[in-house]
Amino acid sequence: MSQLIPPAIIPYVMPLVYAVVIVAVLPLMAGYIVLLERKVMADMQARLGPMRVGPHGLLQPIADAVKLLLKEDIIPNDADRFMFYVAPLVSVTMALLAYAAMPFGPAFQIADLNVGLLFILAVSSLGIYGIVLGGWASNSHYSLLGALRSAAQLVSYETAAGLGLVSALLLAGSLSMKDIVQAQADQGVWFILVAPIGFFVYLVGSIAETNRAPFDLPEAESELVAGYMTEYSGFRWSLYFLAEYANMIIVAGIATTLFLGGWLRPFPRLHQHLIGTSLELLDALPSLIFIAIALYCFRLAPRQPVRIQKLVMAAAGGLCLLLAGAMAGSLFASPAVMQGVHGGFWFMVKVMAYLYAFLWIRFTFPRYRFDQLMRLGWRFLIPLALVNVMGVGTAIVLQQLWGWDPRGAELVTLAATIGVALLLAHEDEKPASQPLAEGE
Amino acid sequence: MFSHTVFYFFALLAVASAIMMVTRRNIIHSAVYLITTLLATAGIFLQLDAEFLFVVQIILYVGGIMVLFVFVIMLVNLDVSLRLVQFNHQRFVAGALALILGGQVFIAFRVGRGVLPHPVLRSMSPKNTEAVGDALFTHYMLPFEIASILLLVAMIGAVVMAKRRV
Amino acid sequence: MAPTMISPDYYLMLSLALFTIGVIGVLTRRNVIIILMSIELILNAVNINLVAFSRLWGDVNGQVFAIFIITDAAAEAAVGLGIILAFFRNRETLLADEMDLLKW
Amino acid sequence: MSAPLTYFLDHIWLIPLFPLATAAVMLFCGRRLQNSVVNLLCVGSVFLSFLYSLGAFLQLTAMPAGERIATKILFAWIPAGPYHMLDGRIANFVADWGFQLDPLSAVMILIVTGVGLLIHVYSTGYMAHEGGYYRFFGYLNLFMFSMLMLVLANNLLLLFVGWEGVGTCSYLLIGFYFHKKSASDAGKKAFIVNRIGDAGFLLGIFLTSAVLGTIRFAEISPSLAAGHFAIGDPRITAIAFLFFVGATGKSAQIPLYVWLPDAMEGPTPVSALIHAATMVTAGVYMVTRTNAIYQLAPSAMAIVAIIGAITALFAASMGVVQNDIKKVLAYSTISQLGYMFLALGVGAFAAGIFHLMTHAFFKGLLFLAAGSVIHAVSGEQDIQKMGALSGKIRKTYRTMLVATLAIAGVPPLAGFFSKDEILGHAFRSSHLLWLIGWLTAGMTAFYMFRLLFLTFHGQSRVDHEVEHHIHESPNSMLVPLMILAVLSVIGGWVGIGGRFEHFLAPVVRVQRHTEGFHRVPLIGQEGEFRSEDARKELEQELGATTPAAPSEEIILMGASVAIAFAGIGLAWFLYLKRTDLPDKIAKSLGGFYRLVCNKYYVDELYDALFVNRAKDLGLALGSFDRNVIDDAGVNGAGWLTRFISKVSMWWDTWIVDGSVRLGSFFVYCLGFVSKFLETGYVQNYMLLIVVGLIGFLAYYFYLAHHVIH
Repeated sequence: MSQLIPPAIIPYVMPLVYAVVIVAVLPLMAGYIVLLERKVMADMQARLGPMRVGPHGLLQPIADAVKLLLKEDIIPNDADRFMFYVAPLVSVTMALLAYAAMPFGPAFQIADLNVGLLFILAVSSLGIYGIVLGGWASNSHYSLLGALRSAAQLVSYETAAGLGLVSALLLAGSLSMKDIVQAQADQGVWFILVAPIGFFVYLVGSIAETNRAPFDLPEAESELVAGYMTEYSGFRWSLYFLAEYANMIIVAGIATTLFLGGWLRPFPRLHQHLIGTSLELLDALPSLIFIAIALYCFRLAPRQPVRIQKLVMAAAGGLCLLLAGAMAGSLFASPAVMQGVHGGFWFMVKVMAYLYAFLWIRFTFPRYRFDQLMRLGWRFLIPLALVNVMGVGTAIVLQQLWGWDPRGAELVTLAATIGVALLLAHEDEKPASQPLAEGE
Repeated sequence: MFSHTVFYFFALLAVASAIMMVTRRNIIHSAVYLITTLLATAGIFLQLDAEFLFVVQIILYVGGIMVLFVFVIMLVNLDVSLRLVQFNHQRFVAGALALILGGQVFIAFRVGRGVLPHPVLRSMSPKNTEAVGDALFTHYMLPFEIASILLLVAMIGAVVMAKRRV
Repeated sequence: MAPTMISPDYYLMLSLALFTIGVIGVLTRRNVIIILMSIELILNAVNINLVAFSRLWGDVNGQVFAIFIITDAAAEAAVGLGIILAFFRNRETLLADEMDLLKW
Repeated sequence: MSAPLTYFLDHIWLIPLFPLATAAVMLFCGRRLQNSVVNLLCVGSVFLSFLYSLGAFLQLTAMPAGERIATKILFAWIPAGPYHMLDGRIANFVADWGFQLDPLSAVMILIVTGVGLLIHVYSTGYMAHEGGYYRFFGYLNLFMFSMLMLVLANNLLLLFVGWEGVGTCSYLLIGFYFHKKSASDAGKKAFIVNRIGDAGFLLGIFLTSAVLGTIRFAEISPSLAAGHFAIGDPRITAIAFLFFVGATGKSAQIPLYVWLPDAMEGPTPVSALIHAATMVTAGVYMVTRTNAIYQLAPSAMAIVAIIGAITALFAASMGVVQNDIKKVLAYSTISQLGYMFLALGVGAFAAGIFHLMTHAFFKGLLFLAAGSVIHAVSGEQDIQKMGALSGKIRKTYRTMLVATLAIAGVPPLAGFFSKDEILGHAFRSSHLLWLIGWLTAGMTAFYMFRLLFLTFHGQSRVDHEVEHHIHESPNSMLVPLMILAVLSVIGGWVGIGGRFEHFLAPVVRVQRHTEGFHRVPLIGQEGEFRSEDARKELEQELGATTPAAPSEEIILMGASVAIAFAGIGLAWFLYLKRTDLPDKIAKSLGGFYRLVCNKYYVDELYDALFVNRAKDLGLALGSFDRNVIDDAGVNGAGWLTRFISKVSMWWDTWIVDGSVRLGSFFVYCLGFVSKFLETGYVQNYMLLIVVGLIGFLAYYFYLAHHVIH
C-alpha cells in the first residue's frame, strides 16, 4: 500500500480519512441526538415520544432528514440573496471546522495544533456570523432581533466560558488538546475534580453559546417566532440545525477534553489486573456495557408489533454485540489500537453524558428574560470565573512554591470562590439596572 | 512552491476583499469583506509560523471586534443610507493624494531593498505560544499592563457612550 | 543551502497595498463606520509588517507588538462605535460630513 | 507647754467658704427652693462660720501671746515674679490666696459672723413676706463671704478682693428693691462713690508693692525696718494717704460720706449688717491692719484724726435735724465712724477697734429695733408720724432704750467704755480733737434721745388706719434684739483695765519712733523698751496695765458722762416737756436750720462740681466722636476710598481691559484668517495629515538624494 501512495502526501492521508468520517457521521449523530432529545423529553414528561418510525422511533431521524431535504426552498422578497445563501454555510462550515482539533482518541485527531483549544474557540466563535448575517439577510424584524440577541449573547458568554476554561488550561499548562488530556493522565485526576467551579461556569456558558434552553432567546418561539431562523426553511434550515447540534457536540467535546479527562477511562491510575494475565479489569467495562444493551435489545425484540420492527431491533442488538466484540478484541490487539478504540468509546460516552445534562437542564429550567440573561453573564459568571482563575493560580503557586498538595490548595481556593459566588448571588437579587447591550 | 502558493492566495484574497470593502455601498457587505481580509491576514500569519497571532487575529479581530461592528451596523443601519452618495466631495483629490503617498512609499521600498539581510529562514521556537507569552509577561510586562489599563478605560468609555441616558 | 523564506518585500508590498486602500477608504468614504473599518485595515497592514519582520529576525517581538496593536484596535473600535451610537441617537445620521459642529 | 489644738486654725479657710457655697446655691438654683430650705441653708452656713470663728478664736487665745498668729496659704494666686522696686531693689511679687488669723482679724470675724448670724435670723422674720427671698439671702451670704475674705486676707490684694466684694454686695442690696428708682439710684451712687475711694486704695496697693516690695501684712513691718525709712518719708506718707482715701470711701468719711444716707433705701437688716455693723468699718479695719505704715507717716495720721473728728461733728449736727428714723441712725453711724478714725488718727488703734466692736453691737441693735418699729407701724419711717409706741411694742422699746443709752455713753454700758477710751487718747494727743469729740458725744446723746422720745413717748401721731394694727414683731426678730441688747450692755466690759488693748497689742504695737505732731501715749513709760527683742517688749507691754494718769482718766470720764446726761436732758426738755420749742428754735435760726436740713447742700455741691462736669465731659466726648471720628475719620476714609476706587476703575476699564481687548482683537484677526482651515470635516483634517506625510517623504527623498551625491 505504501507503494501506491507517494510519500509526500503520506502525512495527509489519515487526517483526510478522519475528516471524511467526521463529516459523514456527524449529521447522523445530530439526527440521533435529536431523537435522544425527544425521547428524554418524553420520558421527563411521562410520554413515550416518537414510536412510529422504527422500533421506539429508532428510524425517526432518517425520516426527518428526508422530509427536510424534500421541502421547498423559500427565499423572501428583497432579502439579501447573497447573504441569505452564505449565512447557513458559514455557520455549518465553522462548526465542522472546529472538529479539526478535536481529539476523539489518542490517535483519532485530524490535526494536533499546539494552539488547538484556541483554534476551536476561535472557529466556533465565527459561527456567530452565520446567525447574525442570516438574521440580517432575511430582512425580517423577528430574524434581526433574534440575530442581535444571539450576537450579544454569544459575545457575552464566550467571555465567561473562556474564562471558565482558563482554569483547566492553567492546570494543564498547554493549549494542545492532546497535551491537556495527557496532563490529566499524568496528574491522574480529571480537572473537574480540582476545578469544579470552572467546569460549572463553562457548562452554563456553553449552554448559552449553543443557544439552548434556558438561554434560547434567539429562537424564543413565544417572542420572536423562531429567531434568526424564521425565514429559513428546508435544507438551509437543516444546515442551521446541523450547525447547532455540531456546536453542541463541540462544546461537549471541549468540556470532555478539558474537565472530564478526554478519552481516558475512569480511574486511569487504577491498574487491577485479571489474575495471571496483563488484562486490566476496567478495560472490560465497555464490552460489558455493550453486551448489556444488546441483551436489552433482544429482550425487547419479540414485543415489537410488526415483524420488520422485530428485525430492526434484533439488528440493533446484533450491532451492539459486534461492538462489544470489537471492544473485547481490541484488548488483544496492539496497545495503540486498544487505546484508540477504547479512547473513542470513553470520549463518546462522556460527550453523551454532557449532552444528557444539556437536555436535562433544558427540560428543567424556564427561559430567562434577556436582561436577566445579561445580568447572569456579566454580573455573576464572569466575576466568578475570574475569582476561580485567581484561585487556581494561587493553588498552583502554592504547589510550586511550598509543594502543597494541589487538591488541598484547590480546596482552599474553592472555598473562597464559593464565598464570592454566594456574595454575587446575594447582591444580584437586587433589581438590575439597564441591561448592558439590549438589541432594540 | 507551496508556501509561495499559500502566500499569493492569501495576499490576493486580502487585497481583493479590501478593495471590495472600500467600494461597497452596503455597509454589511463591507463588513463581510473586511472580515474576509482579516481572515486572509490570519492565514498569512499562519504562513509566517505565528500560530498564536493567527488565533488571536481570529478570536479578537474577527470574533470580537468585527462582531461589534456588525452589531452596531445592525443597530444603526438605515435603508436611506443605501441611496445616498457614498463618497464625499474631496474623493478625487483625496484618492490622488493617497495614491501619491503609496507611490512614494513604494519608491522608498524599491530604493531601500538592498538594505534588508538575505532572507534566511531562521529557526523559531516550535512553541510559538509559549515564546510570545514569555516575552509578553517578562520583557513587555509594563506595556502589557498599560494595554490592559487602556482596555479598561475603553470599556468604561464605551459603556458611558452607549448608554441610553447619559 | 539554508532554507529561505519568502522575501519580506512581498509582505511589504502587501501591507503597502492594504495601507493605501485603507487610506483611500478613510479619506473618501462618507460613512463613519466604513471609515472606522478602514482604520482597522490600516492597522492590519501594520500587523503584517510586524509579523513579517519578526519572522525575518526570528524573534517574537514583532508579534508582541502586533498583539498590542490588536489591543489598541479593540479599544478604538469599542470607543469609536460607542461614539457613533451616541451620535446616531442624536443626529440620525452616519455621514462624516454632517458631523460639522466644529465648523466655523 | 503642750502644743495647742490647731484644727480650727488650720481650717480658717473654711470660714468664708460656707457662706460662699450657700450663696452659690442661692444665686444659681435658689428660685426653686422653699423659704424654709433657704433659711436652713443660709442661717446654717453662717452659724457654721460662727462656730469655726469661735473655735479659731479660742484656739488662738490658747496660744502664747507672742506668737498669736496663724497663717494658711492655699495657693499662689498671682505669682507675677521679680520686678524692680522704686529704690531699684529686686522684689518678687506674689499674691497668694492665703488667710491670716491674728487677734485683730479674730475679733473682726467674731463680730462679723456673730452679728451676721443674728441679723440673718432677724431677716428670716423681717423679709418673710418680701419677694426675692432667696436672692436677698444669696446676696447676704455673698456679703458674708466677701467680708470674711476681707478680714482674713493675709495680703493687701486679697483684702482688696473682699473689699470690692462687699462693695458689690452693698450695691446689690441697696438696690434690692430695684423697682424703686430711688433705691437703684442709691445703689449706683454708693457704688460710684466707693469707686473713687477704691481707686485710691488700689493706687496705695501698687505703691506699697513698689516701695516695700511686698503686700503681705506679715512682711510689711520687717520690710519697713529693712528699708530704714525716716519718719514722715514722703513715699510712706503717700501710701498712708492713699489708703485713707480708700477708707473714706468705704467708711463714709468726709468727703465721701454722701452715699451712706441714701443707702438707707435698702432693707433694714442690710442697713444694720452692712451699713452699720460690718462693711462700713472695713476702712477702720484696714487702717488698723496697716498701722505700721501709718505710724511712719505722722502727717497722714494727723489727716486721719482731723477728718475723723470733723466727720463726727458734722454728721452729728445733721443727725440732729433728720426726721427719717433710719436717716438719723445713718448719720449717727457716720459720726461714730468719725469717732473711730479719730481714735486711729491719734494712734489709739486698739480703742478704735474697741469702739468698732461696741458700735457694731449697739448700732446693729438700733437698726434692728428701728426695723422692728417700721415693721410695727407698717412701713412708716417718719418719726414725726410716730410716738407713744412704748406701750404697744414693749420689748422693742426696751431693747432700743438699752441701745440708745449705750450709744449715748451712759455707764456702764458698752458705748461708754469705748467712747471714753477714744476721748482719753484724743485728749492726750490734742485738746482740740478732744473738744470736738466731746461736743459730738453730747450731740449724739441729744439726737438719739430725740429719736427715742419722738418715737416712743409723747402723744401718738400715728395715722389711724395704721393705729389699730400696730403689733409686736415675731420672735425671730425679737430674739436677736435681746441678744444684742445684752451684748450692748456687757460688750464694753472686755475693755476694763485695758484687757482688750493687751489682746490686740501684738498687732497694733506702737513703735517707739512714732514721734510727730501728736504725742502717742505708750503703755507704760515712754521709750523704755526700745529693744530689738520683740518678745521682751511685748512682755513689758503686757506687764504695764494701769493707765498713765488715773486722775486725768477720772476727770475725762466725768466730763463725758456729764455731757451725755446733758444731751439727754436737753432732749427730754425739748421733746417731752416743751414740745413747742423746737419749731421756734428752728425759725429763730432759719438760714442755718435750712442749711443743716439740706445736709449743707453737699450733694448739690458735688453735683455741681463733679457729676455735671462728668456729664459735660461725656457730652463733649460724644460730640467729638460724632464730629471728628465719624465725620472726618470714617466718612473721610470712605470718601477717599471711593475716590481711589473710581480712579482705579477708570484705569481698569481703559488701560487693563483695553490691553486685554487689544490682544483679543489681534487673536480674533488671526483666527479670522485661519478659521477657513477649520472646516469641521474630519476627513479634511485627515487629508491635511496625508499632505503633511507626503511633504515629509518628499523632503527625505531630497535629503537622500543629496546624501547620495
